[in-house]
Amino acid sequence: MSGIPYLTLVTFLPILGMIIVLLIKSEKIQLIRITAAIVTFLQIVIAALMWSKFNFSAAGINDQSSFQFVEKVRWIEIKNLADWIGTVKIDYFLGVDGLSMPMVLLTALISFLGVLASWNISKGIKGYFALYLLLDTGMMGSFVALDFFLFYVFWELMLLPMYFLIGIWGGPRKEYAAIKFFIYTLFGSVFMLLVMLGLYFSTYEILPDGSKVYTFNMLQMMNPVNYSKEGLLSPFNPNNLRFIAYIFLFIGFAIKVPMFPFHTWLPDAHVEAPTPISVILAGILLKLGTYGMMRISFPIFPEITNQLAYWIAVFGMINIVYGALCAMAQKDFKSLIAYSSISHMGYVLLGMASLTTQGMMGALFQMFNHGTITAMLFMIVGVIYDRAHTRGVNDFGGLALQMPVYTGITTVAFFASLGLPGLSGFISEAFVFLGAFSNETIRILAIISTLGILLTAAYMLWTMQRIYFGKLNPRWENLPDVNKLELAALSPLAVVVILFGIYPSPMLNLMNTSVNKLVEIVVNGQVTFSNLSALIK
Amino acid sequence: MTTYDLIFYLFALIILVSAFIVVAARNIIYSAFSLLFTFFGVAGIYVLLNADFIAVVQVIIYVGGILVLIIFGVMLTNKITEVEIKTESFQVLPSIIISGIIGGTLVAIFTKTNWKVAEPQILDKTVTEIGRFLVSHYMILFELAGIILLVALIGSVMIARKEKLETEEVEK
Amino acid sequence: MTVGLNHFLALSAVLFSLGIYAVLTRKNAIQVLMGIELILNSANINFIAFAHYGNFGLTGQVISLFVIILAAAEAAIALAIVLNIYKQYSTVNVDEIDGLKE
Amino acid sequence: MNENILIQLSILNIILPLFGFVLLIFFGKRLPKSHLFEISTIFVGLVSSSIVSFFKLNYFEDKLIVFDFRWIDFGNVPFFGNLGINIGIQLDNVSVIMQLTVFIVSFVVHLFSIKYMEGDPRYSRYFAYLGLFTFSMLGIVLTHNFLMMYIFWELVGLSSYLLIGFWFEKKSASDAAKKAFIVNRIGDVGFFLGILILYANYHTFTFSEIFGQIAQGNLPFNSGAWLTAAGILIFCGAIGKSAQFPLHVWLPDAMEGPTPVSALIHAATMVAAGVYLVARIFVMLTADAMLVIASIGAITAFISATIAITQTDIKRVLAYSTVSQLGYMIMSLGVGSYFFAFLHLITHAFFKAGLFLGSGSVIHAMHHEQDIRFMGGLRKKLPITYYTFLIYTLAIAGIPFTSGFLSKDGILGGTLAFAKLTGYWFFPVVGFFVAMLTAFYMFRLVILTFHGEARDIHKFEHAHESPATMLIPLISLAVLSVFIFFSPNPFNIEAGWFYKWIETPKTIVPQELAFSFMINESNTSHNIIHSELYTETLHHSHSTAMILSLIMAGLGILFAFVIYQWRLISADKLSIKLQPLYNFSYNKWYFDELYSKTAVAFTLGLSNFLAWFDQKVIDGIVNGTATITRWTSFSSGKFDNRVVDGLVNWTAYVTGFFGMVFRKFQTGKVQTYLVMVLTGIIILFFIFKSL
Repeated sequence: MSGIPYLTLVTFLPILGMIIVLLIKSEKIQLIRITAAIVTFLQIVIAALMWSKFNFSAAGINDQSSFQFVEKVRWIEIKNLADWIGTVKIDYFLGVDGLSMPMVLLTALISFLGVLASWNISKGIKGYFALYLLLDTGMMGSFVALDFFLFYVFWELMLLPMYFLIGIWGGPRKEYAAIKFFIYTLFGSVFMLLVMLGLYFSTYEILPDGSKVYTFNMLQMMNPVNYSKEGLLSPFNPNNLRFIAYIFLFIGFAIKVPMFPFHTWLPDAHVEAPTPISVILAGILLKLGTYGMMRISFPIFPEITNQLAYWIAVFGMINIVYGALCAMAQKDFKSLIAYSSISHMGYVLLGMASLTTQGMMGALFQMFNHGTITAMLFMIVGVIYDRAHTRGVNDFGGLALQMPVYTGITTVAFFASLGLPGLSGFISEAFVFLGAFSNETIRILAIISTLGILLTAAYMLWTMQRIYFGKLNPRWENLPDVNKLELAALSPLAVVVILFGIYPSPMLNLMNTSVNKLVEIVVNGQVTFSNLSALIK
Repeated sequence: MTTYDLIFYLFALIILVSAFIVVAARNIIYSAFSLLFTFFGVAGIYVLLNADFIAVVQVIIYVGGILVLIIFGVMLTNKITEVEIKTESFQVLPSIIISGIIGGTLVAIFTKTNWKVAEPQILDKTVTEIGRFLVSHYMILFELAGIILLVALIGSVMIARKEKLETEEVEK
Repeated sequence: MTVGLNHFLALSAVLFSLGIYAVLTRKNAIQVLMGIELILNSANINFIAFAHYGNFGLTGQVISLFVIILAAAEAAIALAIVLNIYKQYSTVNVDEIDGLKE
Repeated sequence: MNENILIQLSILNIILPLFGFVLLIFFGKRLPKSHLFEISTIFVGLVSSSIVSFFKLNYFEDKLIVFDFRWIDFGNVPFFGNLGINIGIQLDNVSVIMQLTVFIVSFVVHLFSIKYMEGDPRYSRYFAYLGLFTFSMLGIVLTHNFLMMYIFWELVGLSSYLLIGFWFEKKSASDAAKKAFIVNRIGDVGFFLGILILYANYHTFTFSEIFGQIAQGNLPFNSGAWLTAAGILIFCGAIGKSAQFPLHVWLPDAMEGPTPVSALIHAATMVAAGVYLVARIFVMLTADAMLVIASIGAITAFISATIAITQTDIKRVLAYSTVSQLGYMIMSLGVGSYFFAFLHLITHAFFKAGLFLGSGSVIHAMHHEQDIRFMGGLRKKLPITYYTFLIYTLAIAGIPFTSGFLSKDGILGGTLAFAKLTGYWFFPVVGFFVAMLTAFYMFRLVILTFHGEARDIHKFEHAHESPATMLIPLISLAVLSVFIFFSPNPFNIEAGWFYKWIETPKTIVPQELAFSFMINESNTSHNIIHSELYTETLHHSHSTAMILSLIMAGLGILFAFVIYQWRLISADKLSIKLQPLYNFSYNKWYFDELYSKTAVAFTLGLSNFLAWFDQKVIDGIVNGTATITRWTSFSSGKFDNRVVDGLVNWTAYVTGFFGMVFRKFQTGKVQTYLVMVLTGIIILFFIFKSL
């Protein structure tokens, strides 16, 4: 490790911001907001710097030397006190590769825009921004952590601020939504914790002096050589529980995605959460589920991933079609967008399950695009809700006459969401289908999933028509168009959406080396993890 | 049985009995006073473990500081004029089980584990050494501790005072 | 049976569970605090015992020193809070302060 | 003049309208005359595309000029090596002619719109959308790969959506826009799946590479059935965009958009893109696929022609006639007569755009009255519009000396030859019958609109001839509808340059999958496309077709005059006599009703059901679990109270312990929570102790 610790900076800058915010008197509202904005903006600057220094040909995934900006310091070490504990050793191990770099950029971008969208939060501003910045650290940390324990710590770190942000600043049924979110995700993390400990007690790391210690290092877990002979989750153990562990871990992540049938917390949480929190939730938090699968489940359990890919794709398909159909029936603008999120995350699942480069790349890019597009959609809902204090889709009409700029931006977001070519959503969806269709076993699922394209177009345009077209409802004659602040929050996203729709290579080149490596690991993993006899010497 | 052992058992007995009273006494004043004995006992144990400086610190801070604070707290929050200052317990049964299991397991682990014990060394100049440690190896922690104490001092004053100010405002 | 590391550890374990018991059962906040002090003391005994027998030099003692410092800070703040609660609710019985229920 | 310059000019042509679009979207309101800028970009494009066509057709006649670059790189894909996606453009004779056509029509429509749209509050927005459309259409025309084709395919869909819904205050307009987009999407999904089949096998989108692979006998998934499927699925895109049965329902509704838009998008260019697409994939169509395509085309031509004869809205008549003519072209491709389909595409683009602009002129004059029952006698008021309109009508009816005669005659000849060789007599029969219907309803339209007495005196009084910027487009398109631009001999297209340029490509489908009269590329080295038998049959059918089609057209015109001009048979009485047929036709064969009662109702019902299911059942299970947990804890608490007093054994202890914990699950007391936490720790400890 040398030079500037970019990842530590980018991860803990918000914590620093939180401390500053806490030191500011709660009456100085403007100062608090500006501090939060500056901190998150600095985050973007650092992320952009990292992007510019990123080595596009380094793969990462299971090889520490090709990770970038790696920081590895012994964090917790307990010496060999007793036989059964052994030495406990946990690293502060951060690094990025092509899988996490896009997510880091996304997190930085959305966090900053989320601050702008939070400008008109009116109660408890100090607490709000403090929690918001804490949440930011949790998210960023989860994306850059390479030690499972550290990952888990960041993962849990997100829960608490989210709970309060929904529970205090939310809508009428905020307590219900917050508790539901909290218990649901906690339920998922318990599963994850079990698998984490199971893996810990099955993997050895060999120290330079030749002694073996258990390890939380994800990269070590990806290599079958490091497993102990009798560990519960060790492939060498004929009675291992890897299959069950995979399902547990998958459920843990699937709740976050959220995957059918674990998705019901999402509409509630979205509808009750304040706009910027919905933006964060949909824009970043959901990605953690699929990111976790790609970063942890797939390379650590490649043989089971191959076995279950079909079922992941089935759930992806259900998410796509089911989410779209449910969205069509919603009367509340926000829950409509929430269900559309479910539908769009289905593409990510489908793409991952194809186990092809195109599909995975599509999935990863869809994660990024869904982050930007849905963030935009929720901000759009926020704009209208701030003005009209209602979100009923049928309550509006003719807003295109009253708010032309707003309608223009909405058009971009809606069409991006329904996958119009030239906007970023299309590229990722197309890739997902390219991948899924190339895989013979899930080809039929890909064909059924194309229904999603159709249904998305149908409900998006229907919504568009009901809210923006037609005669202006006289009730809304005095609604002002978007103000400068809202425009500042929305237009960067619109630019990103259009830019990556026309020329996605800057983002795709970031990913392709890593994605290819991941595909190779997963597909070959079936062989390496099944023919273990060769490894035992 | 050496004298050392004897002294250990003595202190252990003091600690356990007084701690039990702390825990079980219904009258809070009794608890507070038996806590005094517990602290003394622990200080004794420290001495046995060749930690004379810590023992002294224990007596000064715990007995002189914390305990006095606690007794103040008791007196400020209970109407001392009422003769019976009794407190109640609840969820006794599960707590007994839990603490029993925890204690039992801990004892079991401690005794069953094969600790890699080294021959105890007797150090003479513990105070000097600790002092040196504090300003060299643990300097940041040491300063942090100072800051924490300062913050705690100010913080507790603030917490206690703020309420008063507000009530005054209300009265006005 | 000569007194060794195990004895100290056992002592601290028992003290610890007594502390836990106090924390769990007492209704009076101050007694809960006392329980916490007991737990801290048991931890300290552990530290020093290991330092003594485990050949770690003085590190254990220094750590326990910090624990004592923390305990002092914690006691001060906790009592301040208790006083505050007393003003607010006119009671220090923990079971009556159940604002978390909502 | 070398190839690079042609490529650069073509790229410029694509970019220019986009530039106009961007400028107008952002600054349209602030710069009052900015639409002129957009029009000038189109004009520059027109000039430069003429240059491109001239040089391409005269100097690089047989050359395929390609320019591409790597757009997306997949890197070193495991098991496949280096993959990526190339995009780029190709210039062949077909694409440069299409490019020129698009610019001509686009330019005259722009010109026409200046006055037509004057005073609209979103004037600049209108021109911006036109620019976007022109850009996307050029993308379709010039692309050399399927992906870009699909991308621009959807983008023309977007501009069509925006322009149909241009007057979105009207519910009917926004409904029509939505319908157009969604119906098109249905076709596009098929198109996309077709592309996926090809990509999954060949890992490329480029036409030439895919066709090269097929020509080497490398079939998708090693089966001819998949090749047929790919062909039909890609054709689905054309079904949507070219409004073929059963997805034709959107086009008549699309007439809600401004009339010049109907001329540009829904008559001349965008809807013809489907035909263009089928022409592009013509070489890979198997016999089965071609039969499907021909059938769809014939059915469409027939259905829409029968609907057109009873419609009363001037634009709807034209819309159904467009659908019918598109069906002709599709049918023509299906029967293997590639050249005539393309010829008809070009000729139809000019005269149909003219018809729409002419109707626009009428509507403009009549103050936005579109119902032909309230028109009549406009010949005197709008002479120039009338005569140009008449020329277009003659062209569409297939009267000699017009361009329409050349192309339509060829198509009918093609179907005849096809029927003779394969025995499918269905196609020529439908073809000739539709030719008659076309002549009939077009002349009905002309007579009702321009001849006779004025039926709405008030509006008639105020009608006046349109200004010059609207007449120039009409006249120029009328000139372009004359035979001379396509062939010096009005009765034989083979004498013309067009025939020389547009060469039917040789099929690449393995011989056993293709029609016997098509010759596979691998079979012969020289330039023969069809078997000799076919060429001969076509030659024979030609004269037969010419005579027959003239008779049919004459009959149609005669009927129209008999019924509407001379009123020898009363139209009203006729409609009463044929009441069921009349209603069936007037209500467009009840397609809209059928769809809204089945597909739409089913989808909406399903979505409502699933939303209910989601909220009540799935979420119900979640909430139910919570309730059950609470209930269990409550009842076990009760149970505990009763039993624990009596039993002092270990079981009771545990029950009591759990009962206590559960009952106080949410007491709000920190200490209870602590009890639970510690219990958890203990349990976890004992679970992991064994590890």
